Amino acid sequence: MAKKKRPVIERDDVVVKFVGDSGDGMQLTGNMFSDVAALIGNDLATFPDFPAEIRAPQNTIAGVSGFQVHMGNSKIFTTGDLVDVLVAMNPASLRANLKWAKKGATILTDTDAFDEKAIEKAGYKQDPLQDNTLIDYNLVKAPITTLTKESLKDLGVDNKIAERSKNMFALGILYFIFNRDLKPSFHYYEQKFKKKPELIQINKIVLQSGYNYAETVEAIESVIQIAPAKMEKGRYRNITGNVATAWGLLAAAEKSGRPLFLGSYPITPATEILMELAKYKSLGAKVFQAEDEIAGVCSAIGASFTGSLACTTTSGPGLSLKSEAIGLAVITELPLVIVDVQRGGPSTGLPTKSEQSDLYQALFGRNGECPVIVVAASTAENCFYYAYEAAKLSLEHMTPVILLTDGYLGFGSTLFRIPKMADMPSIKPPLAEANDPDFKPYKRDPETLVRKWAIPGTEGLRHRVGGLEKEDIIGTVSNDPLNHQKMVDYRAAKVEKVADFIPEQPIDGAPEGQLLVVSWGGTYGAVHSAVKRLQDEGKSISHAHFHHIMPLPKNTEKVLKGFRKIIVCELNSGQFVNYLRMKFPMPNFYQFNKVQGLPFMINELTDKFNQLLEEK
Amino acid sequence: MAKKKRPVIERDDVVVKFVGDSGDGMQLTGNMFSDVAALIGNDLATFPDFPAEIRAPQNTIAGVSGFQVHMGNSKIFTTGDLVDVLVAMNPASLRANLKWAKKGATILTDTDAFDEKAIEKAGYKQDPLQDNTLIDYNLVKAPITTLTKESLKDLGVDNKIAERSKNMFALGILYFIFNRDLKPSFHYYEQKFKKKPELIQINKIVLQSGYNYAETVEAIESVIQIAPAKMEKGRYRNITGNVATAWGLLAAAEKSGRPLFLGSYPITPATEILMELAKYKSLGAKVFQAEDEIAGVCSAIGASFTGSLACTTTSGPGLSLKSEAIGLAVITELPLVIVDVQRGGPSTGLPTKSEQSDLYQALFGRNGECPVIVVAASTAENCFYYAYEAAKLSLEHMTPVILLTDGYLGFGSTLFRIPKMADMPSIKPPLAEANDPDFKPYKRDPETLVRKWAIPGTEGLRHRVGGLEKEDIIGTVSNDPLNHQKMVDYRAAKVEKVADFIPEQPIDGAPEGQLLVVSWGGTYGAVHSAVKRLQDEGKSISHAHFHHIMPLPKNTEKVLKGFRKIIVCELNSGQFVNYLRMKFPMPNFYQFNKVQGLPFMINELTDKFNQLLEEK
Amino acid sequence: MDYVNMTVERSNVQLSKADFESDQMVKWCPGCGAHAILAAVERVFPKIGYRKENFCMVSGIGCSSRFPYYVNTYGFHGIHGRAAAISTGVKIANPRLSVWMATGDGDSLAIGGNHFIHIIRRNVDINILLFNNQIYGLTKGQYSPTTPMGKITKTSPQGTIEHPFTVGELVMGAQGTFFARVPDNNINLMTEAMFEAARHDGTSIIEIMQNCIIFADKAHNDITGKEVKDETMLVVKNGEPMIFGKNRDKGIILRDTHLEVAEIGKNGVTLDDILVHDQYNQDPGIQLMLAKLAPPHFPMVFGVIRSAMYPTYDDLVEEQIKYAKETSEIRNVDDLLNSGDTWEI
Amino acid sequence: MDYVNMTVERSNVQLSKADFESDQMVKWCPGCGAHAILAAVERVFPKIGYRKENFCMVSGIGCSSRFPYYVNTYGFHGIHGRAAAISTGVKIANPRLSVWMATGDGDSLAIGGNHFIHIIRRNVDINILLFNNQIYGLTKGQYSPTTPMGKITKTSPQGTIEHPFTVGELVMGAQGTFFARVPDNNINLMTEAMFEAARHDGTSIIEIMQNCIIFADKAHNDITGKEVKDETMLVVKNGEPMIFGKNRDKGIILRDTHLEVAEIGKNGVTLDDILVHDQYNQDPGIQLMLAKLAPPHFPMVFGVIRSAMYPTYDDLVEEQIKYAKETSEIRNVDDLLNSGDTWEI
Ligand SMILES: Cc1ncc(C[n+]2csc(CCOP(=O)(O)OP(=O)(O)O)c2C)c(N)n1
Ligand SMILES: Cc1ncc(C[n+]2csc(CCOP(=O)(O)OP(=O)(O)O)c2C)c(N)n1
Ligand code: SF4
Ligand code: SF4
Ligand SMILES: [Mg+2]
Ligand SMILES: [Mg+2]
Repeated sequence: MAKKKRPVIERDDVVVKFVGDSGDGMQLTGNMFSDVAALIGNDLATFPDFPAEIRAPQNTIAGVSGFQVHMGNSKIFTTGDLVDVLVAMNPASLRANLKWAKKGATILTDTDAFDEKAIEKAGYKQDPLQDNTLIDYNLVKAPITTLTKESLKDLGVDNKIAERSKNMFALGILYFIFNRDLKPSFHYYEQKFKKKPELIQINKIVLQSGYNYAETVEAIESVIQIAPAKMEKGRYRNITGNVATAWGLLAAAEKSGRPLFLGSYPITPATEILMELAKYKSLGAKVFQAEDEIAGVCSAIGASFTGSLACTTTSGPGLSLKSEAIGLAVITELPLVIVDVQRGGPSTGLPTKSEQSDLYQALFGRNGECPVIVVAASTAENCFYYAYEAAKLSLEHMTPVILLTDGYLGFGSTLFRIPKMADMPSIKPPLAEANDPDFKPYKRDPETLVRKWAIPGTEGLRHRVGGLEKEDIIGTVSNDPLNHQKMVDYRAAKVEKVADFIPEQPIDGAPEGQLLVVSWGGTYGAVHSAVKRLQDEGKSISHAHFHHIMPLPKNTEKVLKGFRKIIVCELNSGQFVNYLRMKFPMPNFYQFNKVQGLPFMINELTDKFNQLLEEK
Repeated sequence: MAKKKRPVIERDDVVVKFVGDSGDGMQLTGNMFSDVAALIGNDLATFPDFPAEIRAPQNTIAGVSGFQVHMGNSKIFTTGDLVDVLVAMNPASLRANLKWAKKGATILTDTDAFDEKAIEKAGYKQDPLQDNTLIDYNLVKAPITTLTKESLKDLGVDNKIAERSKNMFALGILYFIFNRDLKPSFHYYEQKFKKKPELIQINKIVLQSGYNYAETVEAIESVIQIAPAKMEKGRYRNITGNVATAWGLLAAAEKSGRPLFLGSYPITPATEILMELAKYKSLGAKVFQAEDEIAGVCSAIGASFTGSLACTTTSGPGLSLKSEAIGLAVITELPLVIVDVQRGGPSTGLPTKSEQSDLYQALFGRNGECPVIVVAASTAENCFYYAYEAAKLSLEHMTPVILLTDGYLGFGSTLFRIPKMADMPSIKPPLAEANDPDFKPYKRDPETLVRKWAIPGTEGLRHRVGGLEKEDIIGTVSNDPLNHQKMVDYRAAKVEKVADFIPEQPIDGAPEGQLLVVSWGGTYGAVHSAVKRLQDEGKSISHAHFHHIMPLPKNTEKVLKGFRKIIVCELNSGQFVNYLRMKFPMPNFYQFNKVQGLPFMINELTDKFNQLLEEK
Repeated sequence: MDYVNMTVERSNVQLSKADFESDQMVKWCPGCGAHAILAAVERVFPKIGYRKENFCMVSGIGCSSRFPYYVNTYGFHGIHGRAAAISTGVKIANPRLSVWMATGDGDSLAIGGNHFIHIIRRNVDINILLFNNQIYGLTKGQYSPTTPMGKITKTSPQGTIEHPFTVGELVMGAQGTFFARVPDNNINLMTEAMFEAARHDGTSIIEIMQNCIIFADKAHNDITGKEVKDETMLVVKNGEPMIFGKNRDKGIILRDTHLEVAEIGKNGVTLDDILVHDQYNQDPGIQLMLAKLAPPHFPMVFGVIRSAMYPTYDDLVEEQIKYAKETSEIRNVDDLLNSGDTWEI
Repeated sequence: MDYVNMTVERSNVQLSKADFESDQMVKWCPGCGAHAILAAVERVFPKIGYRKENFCMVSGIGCSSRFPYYVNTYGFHGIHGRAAAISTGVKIANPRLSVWMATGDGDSLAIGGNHFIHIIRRNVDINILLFNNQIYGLTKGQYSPTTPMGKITKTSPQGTIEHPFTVGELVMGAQGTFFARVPDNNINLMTEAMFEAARHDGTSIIEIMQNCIIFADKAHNDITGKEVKDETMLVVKNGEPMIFGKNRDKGIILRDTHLEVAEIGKNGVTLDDILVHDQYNQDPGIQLMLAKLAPPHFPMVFGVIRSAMYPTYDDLVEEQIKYAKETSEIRNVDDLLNSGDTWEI
């Protein structure tokens, strides 16, 4: 086949998904592909789609591993509903992902992987490359394994190693399709394989061969170009929500002058925060991998008593286990940041899938009257800022804060404009001063109702705290009825008062109208995109996305009152909407819920919104 | 002083409280006193008022132990707001309890205990028996210790033992005041001290001496008579809520044919249920004192899988710890009864005090979408019936049930009309039959959505369940998005469907009117009494007391809609009212809350109700 | 075959491997040591002789804890760390079941440590297969309470600073009555230990040195690897001298207060000097020392190290119930309701 | 006084008992053994020589756990069972504090069992006063994991059917480095053990045989009672032979693989045959056997039974941080944010 110059098609945004067997290196391929997109200035969001098993049997549906990239020439809000380009390395991955491909999507397959056994294992009756299965798509069939091996023949590389680089061959084809420069990837190989120079050569050759091969493929009728996005000037990086969360905590520790302590127990999808923080002992972070979640939170409480910015990270089942201890932090009025990277429940549920079903637990899941601050991040990138905010509120208001993120945010990545620490807001914990003659453990700042933090080792402040009800001001144990009422009220008022220190709730769109769409947490991108689409169509629709959940921003009621209907969209059965119903007795709440371990699709949202806009 | 015949005053109801040092035997005295009242046919309710410490230092306020009895000639609903007769064995107990005495109440004190040291320890500046402290009361000053010793002089009993029976001397005085027969107490001594006959004699003499002495006391100007209450015919006993709960579970086990398993860890105020059940191995109850709360609930889940009526009993902090495991029972759809005897929170809080602040936790305190049935008992006696009901619902609907009681119900006692087991409603768990060829672990009864219970050891039903999301019908592990949605919806619908099997919500009073008072759980007596009082005054007020909380009775909305205003009264900061607000978007909910570790007083309720009735 | 625990109902027919094979796809990584453990269980269950409906398999969470799905018995896949508590409930509720627990070093020694030591202390008659791969597999490679000190893992980039448990020591410190250690690469040793565990009336711990090929590959290789194992593994058998080595010329002797390796034939040491293994010894002293032995100075001991008779919790529950039923006047709930002080109105 | 752990800041002035007395009313029952333990602590703290602000007392829940209120130090009254986890956080956060934990047999061995074995395994430098009264005191008399089998309590009306832990065995099974056992009726033994615990760098467990006068009165009397104690208590001292008895004529010897009581002067036994106590022995073999001894055939062993050197978790944390600070290029969060792949737009 002859090489020919292809027409270049400009696209605003494109969704690409790499899928294959667990061992096929799809995560790496996807990451390299998105790094290059980022480098040329596209905005992007990515999401890995792990199998629930570590290595499920080869060529099975259960063993499919995927990586999705959404890139564009303007701000990217989601990882994309449907896929424009699907790279499917074997029949199982094709079968599991075809439903996500747009009509007419380009599908690149490794024909070598479509042998009888693999086709059968995937559950196909016959070879989908031969029958009508893919008739609606632009199919690129390439014998990728064979070609990879061939490209390395001269080097005398053994077949196994050659086979393992077939993902780079596929990546080369994609680079051709997207008109990408190969140099950044060459540079990457040089960095990564410093100690194994033979691998640098192998990967370079394979990548280049894929690229060259693509030039000869007729099915590739055009190449796609995506212009750089207009982004705020600055230094950028790609970041996942879990890493951003970890870094936000480190930033808050530095800013507040309080050493970071993390007490955690691994749990999907929160483990990466623990693993990330374990790397930064050079920043003084003390990271304690506890024997269980209870020890994780209790060690953090001990460290908080001792003056640290104390944190614990977990997911739903772990938050359940920590609930008793969080009550202890509430009554001892100590700072504590609890990060819950939500996953599918109940119980062990769907550990590798994402949902928003821990909100009830975060708000209400403790014995007694036990209020805490609850905030939620909404993008991978702003996990950094909300982790920072959670720490700031906790330290300054001397009370536990639960930060809700979720598996999508945690594993997904977006671009992150790197802030300067000097520009981050100050954090001023209310430390008691040595030998302060007026120090009383439960004396409160009248404005914030916050008590002072007297750190062990400080002269002249020896005192005792604990889980029994405290006597107002002096902090000794008290069984007095009116004192109990007072302390219960103080603890609630202290949290409510946080509303004086957080921003008002913004509205995206007009402050009054037919329909207000309400969302919170990790659904921001999809809901925003759906609302935008209808706003562009001139519909009377606005969007309020909540980051502060307990307390709610002060103007919340005003925001809600501006609309004839309010629809609250959540990836649960209606937890935030019920919470709003508690607070605001309004008859016009509607809800849109999905509990499938999947994010919202923009279309299902716009359908619902249109329906509400049309109904009386 | 000469003996004289006293006028007999008929009273409808009287509240008596015995208070003294921890070692003074006030619990026993109170119990004996109330048993006699019960025997002559008074209705009654009792409540012990333990110190938080086992034996706080003698003569301190912290060490005061009390026992309150409310008895009357008609149905008794509370243990009484204020006290008619206070027996105070030392200065500290007087000081701690005087605020509960009605103006004009009779106060009996042991003057021997009012020495300088004890007076000072109690925090009095001077002897309250000598100054004006007790001017508003009918004070009966008796040198009880001295008289007790004297009465035993002839027997040559040593002083220590003599001193220890001074409570019986006081009881003798009370028997005189209340015109009681001494025989039942003599009989009691004979039973109790079978093995120590000398104690029978001692106690009899002291009791009689007290009685005789009272005849000579001028301050006792009259004796009180309370006519027997008109109660339904039947056999009666006195029962505490904790014992009633334990027995209700035993009854449900017998009726359902499922052996009882209890996995529990001691915690105040729930421990008595565990201790009580540990006694009935003869009924086949298997009682496992676990190493912690988590092992308690998890062992119960194991036993439930194995075919037992499995239960776990705890209080707030323990419920927190059990929350993860309760989710496991939800997703495995196994019966499990969780009893939460609520106490003061948050955290360790006020462990010996009662409140209703675990409702949120019961409803919402688990990760994921995790609905359970929630019911609440409202009197010591009906703890039996609601424990039975909880077990019945759990067994028949194959889902966990949380039964909420509280410290007041648990420790308090009321009379209990003994039912016949033959009259108790049937309990029919949905057992799978051996070798049923159609058995599928998650196949549901279309009417109830309940799956079958296939018990290990049964031929032909081997299957596996667990905490990962289940595939509809077959019950294998499934990550399928739509299946997850379906199962989440099934679990919710199954619990909602329970509403078809529970009684409608009754209204006490007219079904329409100005004010509906709503309450739930252990506040029944006080709220009922307050409403009754206003109803008797002709006010437009009704009362709906909820026992079924999740799901709510089907007619709940209708009940609420009949009134201009609704006030929800709770011993927390407003958990049930917020739950109702979630369910019913009505603007006319008011709330009355108290978080003091104390029950409602009838007066504070009527004040509030009157205010609402008067306001526009 | 010979005596097995008589509480459990026996099968009338001879069962085979096929009776215990489940229809679920086995989802462990290719090459994972867990596959061999499954094979051993499928081989030993039919031999034990119980009714197949009376086997109950319980687990927590982890790679190892997926085990119940792969065996066709009654099975319960619990939550992380709680398998021992769940098993305890199963066994107390129905002592006629043969309860097997599959668990990992994280599941039973990290989050589940408390239930683990308490089930052992109570001596509930459960057979525990502890897959010790020295790593958290399912969560992808964090160190566990058995990871050797200094090891670099995903949560210990500078090497762990935690002193690991030795499972056998912990078991005996918790008053354990049965402890065996086996490698995942020797199906005969595994099945023998499992069979003995089934026979043992009480909590039986079988520590299986399992390879996690993905996150801690070859963690046990220095001990159980083909090339070294003759010198690094001492397989004990009851009543036999503790001999090892390629030429079976090394043995364990007790000198003063501690164990030593001696070469038979050197320094006057004869076979008679070598300690003879007594797994039934009530006193755990020597067994504990054996459980602790490890290279470089000693071989690691495999096989059934301890198997002492002691009453089981579940038997005692039944005894107390039996006694209560024989002696109590309260025989049904009507009796109970009418017991003590009551009166007629 | 002599060497104490150097991590903790020392006091410039000589402190006294008064420096540690709190103003709170002590609310234990009159006659409770806890009072004596408080007296011992108030006596030993000033002697240890640390700044008074650097003492931190942590507890769980139980009668014993009210301890922090009664000592004037920084104090934290935690939740039931979690004192060890809280203490771990305190010590890691600030290793210059001297952290003391007051706990009960229920608090640390029932609900807190997991944190207990893990703090020991990690060897976090905490001093643990374990009030072993063989009962749940605060909840009024249920059996605990140390209640002797057969004992009738509020939850065991027919007698317990649970085999109790022996604290020393559990400690050593969990790789413990320090274990002492003392009676509550001997303040000198208590203060000596506490002082040694303070000196020991690592987790120090002091099991105090404490009397609960209300719910388990005289539980230890058969061993620590005045009338019997000469024959039933063996107080070990490092470097000294293990002798006991009214006439100090009995001692412990090792015969074959187990310990025995021998009478000096009988059957040719001389003082030289008696085992000499070595608390610093790394190998816990003999120490473990000692911890297990109990009447009727043996005395129970008191004093510091084990005190072995081993790196502490908290020291290793500091070392890794120090090393990382010296070697890493990431010295502040700006460095971190700009590390790795970044680009300018
Ligand atoms: C309450 C809770 N905490 C944490 C987890 C996450 N988790 C699942 S398995 C596991 C550890 C697995 O290690 P191990 O028990 O050794 O099993 P392996 O996978 O190595 O067989 C963890 C931390 C969880 N599922 N639940
Ligand atoms: C989570 C939780 N579970 C249970 C309790 C109840 N509780 C308080 S102390 C205690 C046991 C006390 O026993 P121990 O630790 O031996 O202390 P002691 O009172 O004997 O000193 C229990 C079960 C609690 N406070 N919190
Ligand atoms: S991750 Fe390790 S333990 Fe888990 S299945 Fe794979 S090889 Fe086995
Ligand atoms: S109950 Fe027992 S342990 Fe508690 S204070 Fe009283 S005597 Fe001491
Ligand atoms: Mg493992
Ligand atoms: Mg105790």
